[in-house]
Amino acid sequence: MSMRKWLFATIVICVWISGCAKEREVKQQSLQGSGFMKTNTNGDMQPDHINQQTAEQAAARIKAREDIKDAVAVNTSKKLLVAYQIKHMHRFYRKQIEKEIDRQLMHLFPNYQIVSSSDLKIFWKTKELRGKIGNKDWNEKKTDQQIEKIRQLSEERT
Amino acid sequence: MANEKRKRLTSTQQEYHLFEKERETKRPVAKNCVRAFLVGGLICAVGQAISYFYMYFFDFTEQTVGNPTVATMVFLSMIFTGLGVYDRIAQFAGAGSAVPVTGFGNAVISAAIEHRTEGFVLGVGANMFKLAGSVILFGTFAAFVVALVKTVATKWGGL
Amino acid sequence: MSAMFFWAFVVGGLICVIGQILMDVFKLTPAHTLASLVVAGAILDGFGLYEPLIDFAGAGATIPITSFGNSLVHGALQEAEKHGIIGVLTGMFEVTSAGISAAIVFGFIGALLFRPKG
Amino acid sequence: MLKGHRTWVFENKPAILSTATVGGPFEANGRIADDFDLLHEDLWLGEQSYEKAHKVLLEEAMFKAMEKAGIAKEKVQLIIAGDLINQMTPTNFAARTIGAPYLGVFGACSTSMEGLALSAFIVNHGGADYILTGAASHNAAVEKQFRYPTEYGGQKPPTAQWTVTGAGVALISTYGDGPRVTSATIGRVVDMGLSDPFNMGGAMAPAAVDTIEAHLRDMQIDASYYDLIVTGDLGKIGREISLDLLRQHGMNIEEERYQDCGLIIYREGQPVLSGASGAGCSAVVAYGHLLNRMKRGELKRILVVATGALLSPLSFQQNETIPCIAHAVAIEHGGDGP
Repeated sequence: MSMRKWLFATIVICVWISGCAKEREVKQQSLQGSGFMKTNTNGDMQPDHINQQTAEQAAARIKAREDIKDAVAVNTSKKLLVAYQIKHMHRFYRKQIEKEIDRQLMHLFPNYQIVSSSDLKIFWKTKELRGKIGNKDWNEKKTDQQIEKIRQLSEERT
Repeated sequence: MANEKRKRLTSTQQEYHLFEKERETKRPVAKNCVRAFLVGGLICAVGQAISYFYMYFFDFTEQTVGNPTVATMVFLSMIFTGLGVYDRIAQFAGAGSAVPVTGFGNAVISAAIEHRTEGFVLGVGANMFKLAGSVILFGTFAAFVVALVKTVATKWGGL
Repeated sequence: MSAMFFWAFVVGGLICVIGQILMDVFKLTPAHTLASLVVAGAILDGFGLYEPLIDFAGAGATIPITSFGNSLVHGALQEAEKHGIIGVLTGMFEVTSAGISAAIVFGFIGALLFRPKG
Repeated sequence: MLKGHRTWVFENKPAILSTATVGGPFEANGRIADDFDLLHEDLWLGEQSYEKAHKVLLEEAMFKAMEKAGIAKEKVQLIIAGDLINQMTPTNFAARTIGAPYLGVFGACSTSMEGLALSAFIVNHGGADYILTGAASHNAAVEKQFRYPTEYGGQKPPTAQWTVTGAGVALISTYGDGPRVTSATIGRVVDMGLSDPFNMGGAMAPAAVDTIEAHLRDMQIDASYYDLIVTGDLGKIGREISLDLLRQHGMNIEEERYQDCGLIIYREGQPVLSGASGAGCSAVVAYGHLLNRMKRGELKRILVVATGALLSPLSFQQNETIPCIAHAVAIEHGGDGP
C-alpha cells in the first residue's frame, strides 16, 4: 500500500515538475527573444534598410486597443504583417477581435497587403523577424519571403 | 428508465431497496469531484505545456498544435497504462483521468494489451475498440447530425 | 502565458468534474459518460460555443474528450463548405484523425511491449 | 437424507481428509497468508495467459490436496469443481490434467459449497470413495470477463469488491479422519431486484439470509449451535445488511459469531473497497483459514454459507437484475451432529 502511494506521489510530482519545467523553459526562451529584439532596435539603423514606420504605427494602433496585450509588426513596401496577443479575458471573443482588427488595418493602411494574426506562434515569429531587420545583410526581399512564410503558417489548419 | 424499472418490482423488492440503500456505502461525490478537478486540471495543464513546447521548437501554430499534443498525450497514456499505473491513478482520480484524451487512449490501449493473449488479429485487432468504440460511434453520429443540420440551415434556411 | 496554464487547469478540471458527476450522481458507466461528453462537445460546436472555449482555455478544452465531438463537427463543416452536403460525410475525420490514429498505433505498440499487470 | 424442506443430513459423516489452498501475490499480503499452502509472487504464475494461470491455480491445489492426504490421483473417483470463467474452461482443463471423472458445477461465488454439498451427498450414499471438490478464481481473468480490461482506468465505487486470486480444494471421503461434513442446505435463487454489478454484497445478502433461516428451520436448531456462521463474499455492506435482516426476522445472532470470508482474507488498508469476492474467496478461507482453526480446536462447529451472484456481463447490459444464491454446509469437529 505504502509502496503504491509512494509510486503515485512520485508520478504526480514528476508530471508536475516536468510541466513547470517546460513552462519555465518556454518563458525563458521568450524573454531571450525580447532581449534580442531590443538590442537590435536600439542599434543603428542602416539607411538602405526598409522603413519600418508603417509597422511601428500599426503596432502602436493595435496596442492601443484595450483588448490587446502586445503587438508587433513588420512591413515591406507592399506588405504589412501584424501579430498581436489578446488579453486573456478577451480571448473568448478572439474571432470577432480578429475580424475587427483586420478591418481596422485595412482601413488604416489601404496601400498594403495585410497579414494579421493573434496566434502566439505567429507573434513569436514576427518578433524574431522584426529583430532581424536591423541586421546588415538583411534586405527587403528576405523580409518579403519571411512574411510570405509566416502568412502560409498562419493559414494552416488541421 | 429507473422509474420504469422500479415499477416492475414487487413491494417486497421495493422495501428491500430502501433497506439496502440505507446501509450502502455512499459514493464520496464531493471528494471525488475535487480529485477529478485536480487530476483532470493537471492533465490539461501538462497538455498545455506540451503544446507550448511544440509551438516553440517546431513550426506549429495554436491552430495546428492540437494534433501533435494529442498524439503525445496518448503516447504518455500508453506508457502509464503499460506500466500498470494508469488504473491506479484512475481509482484516485475517477473522471479526472477518464475524461481527458489520455483516458480515451487508456481505454484503447488497455483493451489492446489485455487481449494480446488471444492473438494480434482476433485479440488485439478485434477488441481494441470494445470500450472506446462507443465514443467514436456517438461522437461521429452526433457530429454528422449537427453538421447536417447546420449545413442545411445555412444553405437553405438563410441563416 | 501563465494565465493560459491557469485557465487550462480550471476549465479542464471543470469538464472532468462534470464527468465525475455524470458517473457518481447519475450512475453512468465510464463508457456512457464519455459518449455523453462527446455528444455534448459536438452540440456545443454546432452552436459555435466550443471554439471560443478553446481560444480561452487552450488545452483545457482540447484535451478533454469533448473536443473530439467538436473536431468531428469542424471537419464535417469545413468539407461541407467546399463540397456541399456530401462533405458532411467525407470531412468528418479530417480534423480528428490524430487522436484515433495515435490511439490505434500506440495501442498496437503497447500490445507488443506490455502485458497487463493486473 | 432429506430433513425438513431442503436440507441434507449426512448420517455417514463424510470427512474432509485434506484441503489445499493456493493464492496470488495480493493474498500473500493479506491477513491469512499463513493459512495458504502455496502463494505465488507472480500473478501470471509463469503462464502465457491469465486463464492458464487460473487453471494452474486449481491444478496445484488439487495435487496438493491429494499429496497431503496421501491419495494417488487414480483413486479419486470424481471431481466436482467450478470457476467463473465462461464455460468453466480453467476447471475443465484442470480436470483433464487429473483425468478423473468430472462434474463441472457453476454457482458463481457459491461454487465451493455447492461442490462440497454435492460431494458429501455422493460420498455419503456410496457414490464414490474419494471426491475432489473445489473452486477457484483469478482476479485478472475474472475482471477481464466481467468488468473492464485490467489496465483500464475505471473508478470503482466503494461498494465494489476485489476478486480473489486463489483456489481451494478439499478431498472428501467416508474413510479416514478429518472434520466432518454433517449437513447441507441448498439455496434457492433470490432476486431482490438490484442491478448494480458493483454492489454484489447488497444483492446477495437476502439470499444468504434465506438459506441461513432455511437451514436452522430445517435442522430445528438455534444460531448459537454454531461457533461461527460464515458467509461467502458479502463484504462490508452485505454483511451488515444480512445481519440487520436476520435480527429483523427475530434471529438472535452474535456479531462475533457472524463473519464473512470476504472480510477475513485481506488486511485493513488493502485497496479492496467493500471486501473480497470470487469463487476462490469462500474456498480459500473455508478450506484454509477456517479448517486450520478447527484443527487447532478454536472452532467446533461452523456453518459456511457461500453466496453467489448469478449474473453475466450480458445479462447486466440487457438490464436484467442480479439473481443470487447461497448454499450452506455445516462442518463439525469429529462430527457429533445434533
